[in-house]
Amino acid sequence: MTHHIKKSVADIPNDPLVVEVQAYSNFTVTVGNTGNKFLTEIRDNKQVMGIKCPTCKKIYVPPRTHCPTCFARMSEWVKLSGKGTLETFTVVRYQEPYMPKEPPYAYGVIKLDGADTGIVHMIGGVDLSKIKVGMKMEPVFKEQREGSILDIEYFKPSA
Amino acid sequence: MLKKEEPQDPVVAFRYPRVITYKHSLGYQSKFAHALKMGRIIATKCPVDGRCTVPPRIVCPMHHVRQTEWVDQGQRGKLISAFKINFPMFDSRTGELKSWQNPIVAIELEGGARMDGWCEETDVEKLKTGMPLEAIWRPPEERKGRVDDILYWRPV
Amino acid sequence: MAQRVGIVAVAQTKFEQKPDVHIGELLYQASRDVMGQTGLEFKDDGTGIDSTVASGYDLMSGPGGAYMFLGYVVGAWQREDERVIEDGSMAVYYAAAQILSGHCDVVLVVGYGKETQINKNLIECLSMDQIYQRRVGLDFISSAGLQAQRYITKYGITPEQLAKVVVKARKNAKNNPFAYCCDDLTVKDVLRSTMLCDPIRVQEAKPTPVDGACALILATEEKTKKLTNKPVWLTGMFSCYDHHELGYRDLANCDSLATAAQKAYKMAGITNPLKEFDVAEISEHYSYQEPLWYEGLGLCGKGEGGKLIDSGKTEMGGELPVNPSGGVLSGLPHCVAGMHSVVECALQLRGEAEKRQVKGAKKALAHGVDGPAGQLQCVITLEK
Amino acid sequence: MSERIAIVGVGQTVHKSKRQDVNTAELCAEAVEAALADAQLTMKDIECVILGSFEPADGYSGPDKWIIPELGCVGKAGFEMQNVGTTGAVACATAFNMAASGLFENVLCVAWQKMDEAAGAFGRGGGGANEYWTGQFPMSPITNFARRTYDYMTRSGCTEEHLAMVRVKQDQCAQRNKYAQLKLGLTVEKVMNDILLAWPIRRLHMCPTTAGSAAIIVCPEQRAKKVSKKPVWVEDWFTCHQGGALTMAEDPQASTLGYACKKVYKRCGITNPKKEIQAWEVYEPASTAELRWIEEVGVAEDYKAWKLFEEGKVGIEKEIPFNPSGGVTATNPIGCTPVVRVVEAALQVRGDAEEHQVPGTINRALATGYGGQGENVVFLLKKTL
Repeated sequence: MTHHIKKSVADIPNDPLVVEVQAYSNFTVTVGNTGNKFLTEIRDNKQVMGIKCPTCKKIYVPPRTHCPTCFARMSEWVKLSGKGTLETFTVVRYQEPYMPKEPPYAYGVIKLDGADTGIVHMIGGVDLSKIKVGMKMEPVFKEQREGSILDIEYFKPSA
Repeated sequence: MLKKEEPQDPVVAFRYPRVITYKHSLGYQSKFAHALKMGRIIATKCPVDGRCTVPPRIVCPMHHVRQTEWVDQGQRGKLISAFKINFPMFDSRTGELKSWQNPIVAIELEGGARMDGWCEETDVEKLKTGMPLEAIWRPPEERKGRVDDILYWRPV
Repeated sequence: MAQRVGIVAVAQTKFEQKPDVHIGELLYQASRDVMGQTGLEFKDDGTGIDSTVASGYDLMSGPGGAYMFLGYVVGAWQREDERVIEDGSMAVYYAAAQILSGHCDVVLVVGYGKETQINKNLIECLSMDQIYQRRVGLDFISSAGLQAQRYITKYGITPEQLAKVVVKARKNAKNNPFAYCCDDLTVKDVLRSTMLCDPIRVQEAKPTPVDGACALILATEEKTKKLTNKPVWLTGMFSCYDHHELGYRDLANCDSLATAAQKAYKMAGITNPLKEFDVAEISEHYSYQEPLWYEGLGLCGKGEGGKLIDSGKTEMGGELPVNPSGGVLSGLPHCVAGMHSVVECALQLRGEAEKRQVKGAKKALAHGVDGPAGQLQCVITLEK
Repeated sequence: MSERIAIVGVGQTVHKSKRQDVNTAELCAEAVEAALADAQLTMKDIECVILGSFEPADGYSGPDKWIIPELGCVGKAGFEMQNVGTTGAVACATAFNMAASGLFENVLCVAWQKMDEAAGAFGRGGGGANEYWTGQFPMSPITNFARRTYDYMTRSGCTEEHLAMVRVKQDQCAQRNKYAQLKLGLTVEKVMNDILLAWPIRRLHMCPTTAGSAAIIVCPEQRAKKVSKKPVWVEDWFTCHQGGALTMAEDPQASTLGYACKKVYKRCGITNPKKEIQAWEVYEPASTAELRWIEEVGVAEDYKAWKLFEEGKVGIEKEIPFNPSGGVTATNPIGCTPVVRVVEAALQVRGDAEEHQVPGTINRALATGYGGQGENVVFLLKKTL
């Protein structure tokens, strides 16, 4: 291609640009049989379940299929009251698109009675400034439940 | 392969759409973007072997030397290969399935750099290796400094 | 360790917001710096750099991932080019393993971060499990908030003690020309700043966004001696995972850090870290992490982190200056932090830390962390 | 190498297009259970765990954080590796390095992909050299291999029928592999009449999307001899990446496989690979790639491999036992696929591949990982030291 005459590039600006690009993806998250049982019990029976390690004898909530420390397969389900003690909490005061509600709101680790672990969830039904570590907590279930951890709307201090 | 997803028991699985916004700093590539807005294609040139690269690269991959020289690549090129996509593909810019009528062509530009583009001619059978193509641009006001500012490559 | 791994050269860029610079330029700048210092290039005949290990989350650098530019920018075309998707300290750890295994003699380690192009919180949130913790919207900041609350409640750590951490970091950073945030912040200023995520205040969290890169070259003992007259040796290293579910652990303890530290110290023959180390660079993304990590690292007993801060032993001029560079609280990108710790330790041991130099430093402690509430910890010990 | 190392245990899940009974972490645990059982070790023995996953198809940024506890690995050392398609291969290489370093006695390497969860992960992969390209052209492995194959056909003069022959061979192999996903009973005619995706690539030519996981356990020499009756020795490996140096437009045949093979052959003193290597597990994302890969690994002359298929020389009991497992066109959990190659190569060396075992003694096997636009990782496994 002989007719191409090289043009000067001197007239092209050099100032730095920032371009915005959106990357979309769609995922379908499979919960698995263990998670399925846990979430179905919450959805259908408002029942919080723990799973027990046959070797460590620890009861985990939310459940896993294998014990995180000894890799034993767990299958023994234990019914829990859902009530527990607030081990720690935090109040979120910044906003992000992935948050389930408008800040400020609180998260807490609720150590469930009868289980060896706590569960992380939102705290509601209480003035944010009145949340105290050690409070007795209980779950508040949504009316319309779809089989998600968000079927528990939040944990509130027990009366 | 992408299949249309069947409705599922919401407990077994739930949908999780995700969008991430990137604000890419173009840095040394900015000149390339400005050139596209002006309806021009430019490439970085390796000082060792003179190879031109589009998209521009900060260093020559083979010789690992800084590429500071920019070379105009002209408006024409010759066709290297062409193929048509006959299936809808997930478009990560919109999150939806999209179909394309035009073939994708690889072009060797007059300045020597090679790049991808869409071809205006939709019949792949008519596209032959080595045939000359010219760039058809979007109107200046629609250009965004991206490679798709070049609408099509048209057989000359 | 059967043989020693040495640090031959280190480099870092200035850490700041750089919207006008392409991420590849940052990498090129840092890697070119160490390659220039040593005169090494990538070679396939064993006379140059054999391999590169990078660290960084792929989703941080763009939808296509960092592979799009990383390899060729540092010069690793058709060479070993691997990436650790963790904090930079783990990349150093792996690079050292590559050398110890005999597979490579000279390895280029690079870490890069470009937080200005992404919502860092969102990417970090994507590390949380999808089924429970991410669904309730938990991310690294709120995880840290939960950990901080638990820690200060259990051990009675005071807000003033935590504020002192920030003041120290910013003050130290004034001596570091590469640092992003350096000022004369006071304890009062910190305590007056707005609450981000109780009990963490805005000033107590890592400044973000910030961009930058660092690089280092590791080599076998023999090659290190040939390549530099100021070798720094990696004497011990270990990484360790903790539980992911925050409720599965006692957040006031950092068991994984304690394990990592014990194993690394054992390799290095360290028994009393507070006495034996001359300088430490640890990754505290939030102020509470510094005293908590002190405890995990065995610099003090459980619950005594606050007291150690009060004692001033970890200030410049103290028994064990921690973070003379200013550390993460002075602003370091995600995934670069731990590698930066190693780089700074190396500079200290080489006596090249200029105004932030700890005099006569012979042994140093570097630490990196990744995951929610310090789930994955890495400890690296260094010696002159 | 300061320590010679061996694979003492391998495990993989039965690969399927969909797994609704497990989540990603549980899927990994299945492979780990299998590998531990194979090695006759327990999780207590494992000191270090290396993970690998192709994150864009995972919905995570650092899925290791969530997956590690499911593997019972809390309190153990480790980290996660990633390098697009070669992720699993890099994870293997990392595990090999960790074991050979003398730092650990028992290293576990786990990789996975649960692609039934990630619609459209491919829309983004293999885009090109920077953000200008990504998303602006629908580049995917399908389009990349359409281009590669088109170029191959032009250069070699082979026809679509030859491409179909390759696919049929792979299917014949896969039918004998109980872990493989696609077992279709294909004929050349069936392949040639399949849906055209991008000429000359038909749907059957492309790798499927798979939910699967694989794990290997690596030990240094002394330990390997103690715990295993049939250790598979890792002779050498080379992770040969090109880091986006070339786009497909610039070189449709861009590949580092030939270069990587030459390098490891030289280091291991291999002069006649066809004779000295008895089993091959080479990562071909599209069946048509196998033609070029056979040439690049040094078994056939450049652009002549299609003749071998015409003459029926490739197959489990044939002269060239290429991909006896059925390969990637039968099973492709992306990030995990290279680990499956290593697992299959190790099974061949041990003589434990059952139905799809290559006859005779397998002294040496070669496995590879492929990713991006021509990045390759090569592993050589050996029966004896």
